[in-house]
Amino acid sequence: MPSLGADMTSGTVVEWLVKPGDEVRRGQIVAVVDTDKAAIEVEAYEEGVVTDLVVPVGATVAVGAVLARLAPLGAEVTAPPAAEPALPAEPALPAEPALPAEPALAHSDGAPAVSSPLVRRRAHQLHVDLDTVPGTGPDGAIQRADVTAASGGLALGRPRVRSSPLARRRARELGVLLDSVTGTGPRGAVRVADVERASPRAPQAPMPIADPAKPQQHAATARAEATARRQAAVGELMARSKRDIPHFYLGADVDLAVASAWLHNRNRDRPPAQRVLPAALFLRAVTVAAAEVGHLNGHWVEGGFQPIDGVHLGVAVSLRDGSLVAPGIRDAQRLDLDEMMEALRDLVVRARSGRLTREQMSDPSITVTNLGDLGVDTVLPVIYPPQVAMVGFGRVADRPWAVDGMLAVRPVVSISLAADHRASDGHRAARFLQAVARRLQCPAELDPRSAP
Amino acid sequence: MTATMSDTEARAIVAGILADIAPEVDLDEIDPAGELQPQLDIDSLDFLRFVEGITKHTGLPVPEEDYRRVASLDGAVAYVSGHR
Amino acid sequence: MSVGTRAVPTGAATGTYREALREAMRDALRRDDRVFLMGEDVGAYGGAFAVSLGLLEEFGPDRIRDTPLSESAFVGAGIGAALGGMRPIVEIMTVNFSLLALDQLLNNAATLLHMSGGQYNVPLVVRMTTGAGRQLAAQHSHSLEGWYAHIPGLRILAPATIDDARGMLWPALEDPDPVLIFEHGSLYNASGALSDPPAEVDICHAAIRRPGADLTLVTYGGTLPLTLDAAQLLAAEEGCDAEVVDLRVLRPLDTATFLESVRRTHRAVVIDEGWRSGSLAAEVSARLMEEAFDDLDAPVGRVCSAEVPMPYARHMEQAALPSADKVAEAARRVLAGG
Amino acid sequence: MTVILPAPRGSLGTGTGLLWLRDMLRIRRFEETCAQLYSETKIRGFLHLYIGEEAVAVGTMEALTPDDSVVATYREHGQALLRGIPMKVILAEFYGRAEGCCRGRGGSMHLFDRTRRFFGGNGIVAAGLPVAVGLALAERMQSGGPGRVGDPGRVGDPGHFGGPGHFGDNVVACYFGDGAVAEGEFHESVNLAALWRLPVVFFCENNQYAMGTALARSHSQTNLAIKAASYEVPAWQVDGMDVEAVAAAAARAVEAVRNGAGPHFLELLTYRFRAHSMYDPDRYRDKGEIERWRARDPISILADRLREAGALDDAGMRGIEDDVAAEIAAAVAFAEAGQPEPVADLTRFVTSEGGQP
Repeated sequence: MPSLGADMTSGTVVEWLVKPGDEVRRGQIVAVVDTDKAAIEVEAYEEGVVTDLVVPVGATVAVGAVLARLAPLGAEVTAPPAAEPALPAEPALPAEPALPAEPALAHSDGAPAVSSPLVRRRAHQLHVDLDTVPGTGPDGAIQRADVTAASGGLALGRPRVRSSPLARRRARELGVLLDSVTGTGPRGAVRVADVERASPRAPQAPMPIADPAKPQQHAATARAEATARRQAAVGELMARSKRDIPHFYLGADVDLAVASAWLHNRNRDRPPAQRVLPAALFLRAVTVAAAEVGHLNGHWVEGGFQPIDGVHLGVAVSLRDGSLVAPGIRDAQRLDLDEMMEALRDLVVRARSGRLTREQMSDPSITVTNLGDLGVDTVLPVIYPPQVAMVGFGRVADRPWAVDGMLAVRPVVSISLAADHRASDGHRAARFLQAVARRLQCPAELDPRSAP
Repeated sequence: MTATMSDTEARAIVAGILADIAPEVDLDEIDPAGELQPQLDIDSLDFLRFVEGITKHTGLPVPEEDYRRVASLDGAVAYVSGHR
Repeated sequence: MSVGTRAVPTGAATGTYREALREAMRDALRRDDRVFLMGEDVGAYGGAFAVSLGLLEEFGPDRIRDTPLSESAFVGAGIGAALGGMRPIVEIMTVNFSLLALDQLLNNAATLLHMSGGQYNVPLVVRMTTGAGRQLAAQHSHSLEGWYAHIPGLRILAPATIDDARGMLWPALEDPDPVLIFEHGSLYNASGALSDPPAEVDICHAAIRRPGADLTLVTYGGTLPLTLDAAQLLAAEEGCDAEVVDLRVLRPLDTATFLESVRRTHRAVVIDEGWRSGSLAAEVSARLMEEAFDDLDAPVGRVCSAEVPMPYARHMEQAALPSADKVAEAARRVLAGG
Repeated sequence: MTVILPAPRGSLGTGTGLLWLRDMLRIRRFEETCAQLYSETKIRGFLHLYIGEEAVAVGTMEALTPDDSVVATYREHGQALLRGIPMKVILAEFYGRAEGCCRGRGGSMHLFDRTRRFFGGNGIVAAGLPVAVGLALAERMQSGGPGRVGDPGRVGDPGHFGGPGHFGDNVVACYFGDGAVAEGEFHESVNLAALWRLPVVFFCENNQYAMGTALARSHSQTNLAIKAASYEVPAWQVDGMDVEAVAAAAARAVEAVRNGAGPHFLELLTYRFRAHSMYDPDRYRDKGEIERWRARDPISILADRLREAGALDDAGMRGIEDDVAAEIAAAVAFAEAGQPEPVADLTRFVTSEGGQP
C-alpha cells in the first residue's frame, strides 16, 4: 500500500486492474485505492508477472502492507499458490494511541515513596516533610490523607494565606508565620512590609509608601514625620531587646600597630577614593570571625537559635537628624577588603540620603557599631533582635603597652561583644573575640587578593 | 591655576565640599582653628569624603600624613590655597 | 541622553531625532559604497517624514532610489540585493504598509539562513515609522513592533533617544542578519544633545535611563518620554524612586537588565503602545513571573493602548493611548500591592 | 508582440543533443524514483514532480553561466540537478538528512546552494520574483554604471557572494509558474525590473494549471506573454516540449539581457504528466488532455530527432539509461545512509554565528 500523502496512514483497495498471470510494466496503473481524501491510482514501480493479489477489493490496510506479489518476467505462473494465510486485515482505523499509563507507582526500596504533585503541594502548604510520611496508597504511595494525618490534622480549616511571593520568601527568612501577619495589600494580602513590621526586630520598618488616596504631602513635613516615626521604632526595639535578651558582655583590647602601619602603607599611593579606613578592616575581621565561630551569626526564633549561612553584616549608622539605623551588607563574606570599603561607603551614603535598597534594609545576621569617632573608648552595645550578638569598636588611641617586657606606646582599640546568653556562652563569645583580635594582628590575611 | 589661589577662592572650595557632607552646618559659626570632625559631627568616613573632595577640586593627592593639616577649617583653606 | 525638554548639557551641538537619523544614513552611505537607500519618496520628495532630505542631491539616484508603490517587490528586492552583496537600507513609509511585505520579511528575510542550513544570511536593514498620537486614525496609527519581535531570525530595534537614533544604524548595517528599526512618529521633532563624535551604542542591551530603588518602569521607543515624566510625577507626589528601563532592543530581549532591576525594586510596570493581548508587554511580564517570581511584592502592571481601532478625534485618541498619568496610576496600584 | 519561436532545424549538434537527452533522462528517472520513495514513506511532506517539463529546465539553463544567479520555485528539482547540485545531496535533503544541501531543513521545496548561486526553491507562489529583481539590482549596481562599487571601507563582510570577476554582465534567471502570474508580486516585480532595466530573465513555466485551477479559469488574458509585454518587456511564447526551441529562445533572451537590453520574459508552454503533488488525486484534468500532452513527451521528441540524425541507437539509449540508473542507485544508497541533524543544532543559524551576541 503506497503512501500517497503526508498524513495518509491506510487505504482501501477499490479496484484491481490486473489479475494473477498478467505481465506488468514499470509505471503501469495496477489498482485504485481510496484514501480519506480521494480515490488514487496505484502504479507498479517494478515489472514482473502478478502471482497473487494479497488484499481483496474492499479491504483496508495500513500504508506499507503488501497488496500483491510479482514474479520476475517470464516466470511460469501456475495456479495461484496454496492458500497463503491471508494477511490478517488490519483494523480499519489505527487503534487510538493508548494513553500513556499512569507512571507506575513503583516503590523502589529505600527511595521515598512516590507522591503525586498535588500531594507534594499539600505537604508543602502544611509544612510536612514527605520523607517522614508513611504512605498507605498502592505500593506505599503517599496519599493526601496521609499528609493531612502527618500534619496532626492541624490543616483542617486553616485558610490559605494570600501573600506576595516576596512576602512568603521574607517570612521564611525571618521565621515569621504568615498567618500571624495582618496584610495591608489588596483584599488583605500580606506584603513584605507587613512581614517585616511583624518580625520582632526589623531595624527600620521601611518608610510606608503614602496611601495613594492621601492628598499630596509637602516633602519636608513628610521627612520630619518619617524621622520621628523611625526614632520611635528604634526606641521600642531597644526596650524590647533589653527586656527579652539576657545580654552578657566581653571586651578585649587589641594592639593595632601592625595593622595601622600596613593600612597606611597600602593607602600611600592611592587616591582618596580608593583608600581603606580602619573601619573596613574591623568589618572584615568580624565577618571572618563570625563565619568561623558559629552561634553568633544567626537569629533567635521561636525559642531556638537559627544559624544563617552567609554573614549579613549590620552596620550601625547615625543619621544627620541624630536617629540611628543598622542596615546590612548582604553576604559580606564574599567581599574582599576594597569591596567591603565600597559596600560600607555605599551603605552610609544611602542611609543618610534615605535611599537604602531593599537588600540593605533586609535583616542582618550580626551587627557592628563603631563609635570610636566620637572619642568613646568602650561601647556596651544593645543587640538588635532577633540577632544574637553585636560587636562594638571604641576609639583607636595611643596607650601604654607592654612589649617584650618593655613599656611602649601603641595604637590600641577596645572591642566589646554583647551576646545573647540563650544562644551562646562565654566560651564561644571569647573564641569569637580572639578570632577578631587575631585577624587584626595579621591584616594581610584580611586582604588575600592584593599583595601587601 | 596660575598664581597661588586667593584665600576667598580656597574657602569657597572647602565650603562647597563640606556642604555635601554636613549640609545643615553654618561654617561661620564654628571655630575655624578647631577640629572639624567634632564640630560638624562627622565620622571618619565623612572626613575621607572631605579629603576626596579636595583632591577632586584641586588635584592635590592629600596623603594621610597631611590629614592633620586639613583637620581644621583654617588648615584646610591654607592647604588648598598654599599649595596651588 | 533622554529626549524632550531635558536640560541640554552645554558644549554639545543640539539636533533633532530626525537629523540624527539622517546623519546616520549620510555617514553610512559615505563609509561603504555597498550601502544604498530604497523606498517610496525617499529621493526627490526627501522622505515622507523628511528623514532622507538632501541625500538624493549628495549621493545620486543610483544609491537613493525612489520605488513604485510596491512594498512586497521593493522589500523582496532589498533581500535579493543583500543576497547579491549589497548593504541595502529599505524604508517602508510606515509600519501600517509593512503588512504588504510581511511575507517577504517573514518567509524570506527571517527564514533563509536557517532553512538553507546556514548558507544564506541576509544583511538587510529595514526602517519604518511606527505609532499613533498624530490623529492619523486607525489605518495609519498601528504599533506592531510586537508582531515583528515575535519572529526568530529578525533583530528589532526601537531607538528612543537622539544618541540611539544616530548610533544604531551602523551596527545594524554590520549585522549579517536582517535588522528592523522602528522610529516612533512622535519622536522625529524631539531635540537633544547630538554628541560629536557620535556616542558608541550597541544593539544588544537595554539601558537604565533613570536609576531608582522602589519600582521598575519598563518601556521602549515612543513611550519612553511619558514614562520618564511619570517617574518625575511619582518622585514628587509619592516620594517613590522609580527606575526607568529602556528596552532599546525588542528582539532578542535583554531580559537580564530588567530582571536585575526588578530583583532590586520588587515592583514593575511595563508600558507598551501595542494592544495588551499578546503584546510585547505580555512577554516582559511573563518573563518577570517566570524568572523573578520570588522577588515580586505585587503583580506586574501593564499600561498598553486600549484594544480599539485608533480613533481620529484627538480626545478619543489620547484616551486610547498610554500616558504619564496612566503610568503613575498603574505604579500607585503596584506600590499598594497591585 | 508575442511570437512562437519554431525550433531552428538542423542546429542540433550531435554532442549537445546527447547531453540534453542525458540530462532530461536524469531528471525524469530521478523524479520517478522520488515518487516511489514517497510511496514507501522515505520522502515526506510535499513533493512536486517535474516529469514532463524537463525540456524547459534543460533548454533554459543551457544559456546560463556559473556567475549567473538562479531563483526557482518548489518544483525546482530539475533546475537544482542541472545547476550541478549532486543528485545524492538533493535526495539526502528529501530524506531530511544532515548530508542534504540544507542539512535536511529545507526538504524538496527549499533546495539552496550558495556555492552555485542557486537561490533556492520557494514555497510561496511568486515570492521569488522580488528577490530575483533584487539580485539583478545588485548585479547592475556592482557591475557598471554610476556608483561603481569599490572595496575600501567595507562594512564587516562575512564573505562576499560570488568570487572575483563576479561583476560584469551577469543575469538572474527567475523561474515561476502560470499560477504566479496572477499574484500581485508578478505585477510589482516585472514593473520594477522594467522600470530600472535590470538584468533578469523571467522564465514562466506555463504548465496550464495552477494546482487544480486551469489557466482559463484563473486568467482573463491567457496569453501570459502579452501580459508581460504590457510592461515594455520583450516577451515570447515558446514550445516548452521542444528542448531545441527552448534553448534557442533562451539563448536569444539571455544574450539580450546580458547586453543591457533590460528584462525579458519567456512563456514556456509545457505540461506536467503527474499530479500537482504527491497528494493530488488529479481529478481536475481529463485523461484525454493528459494523453494528448504525453504524446509530445519532450524526451521522445529529442530522442526521435537524434535517431533520425543517426546520433542515437538502442545501445546508446541503453547506455544512457544505465548511467542514469547507476547515479540514482548511488544517490539512494547515500540518502539511506544519511544521518539526522543533531537536535542540539535546532537553534543554530537562526542568526549568523559570530554575528551580534
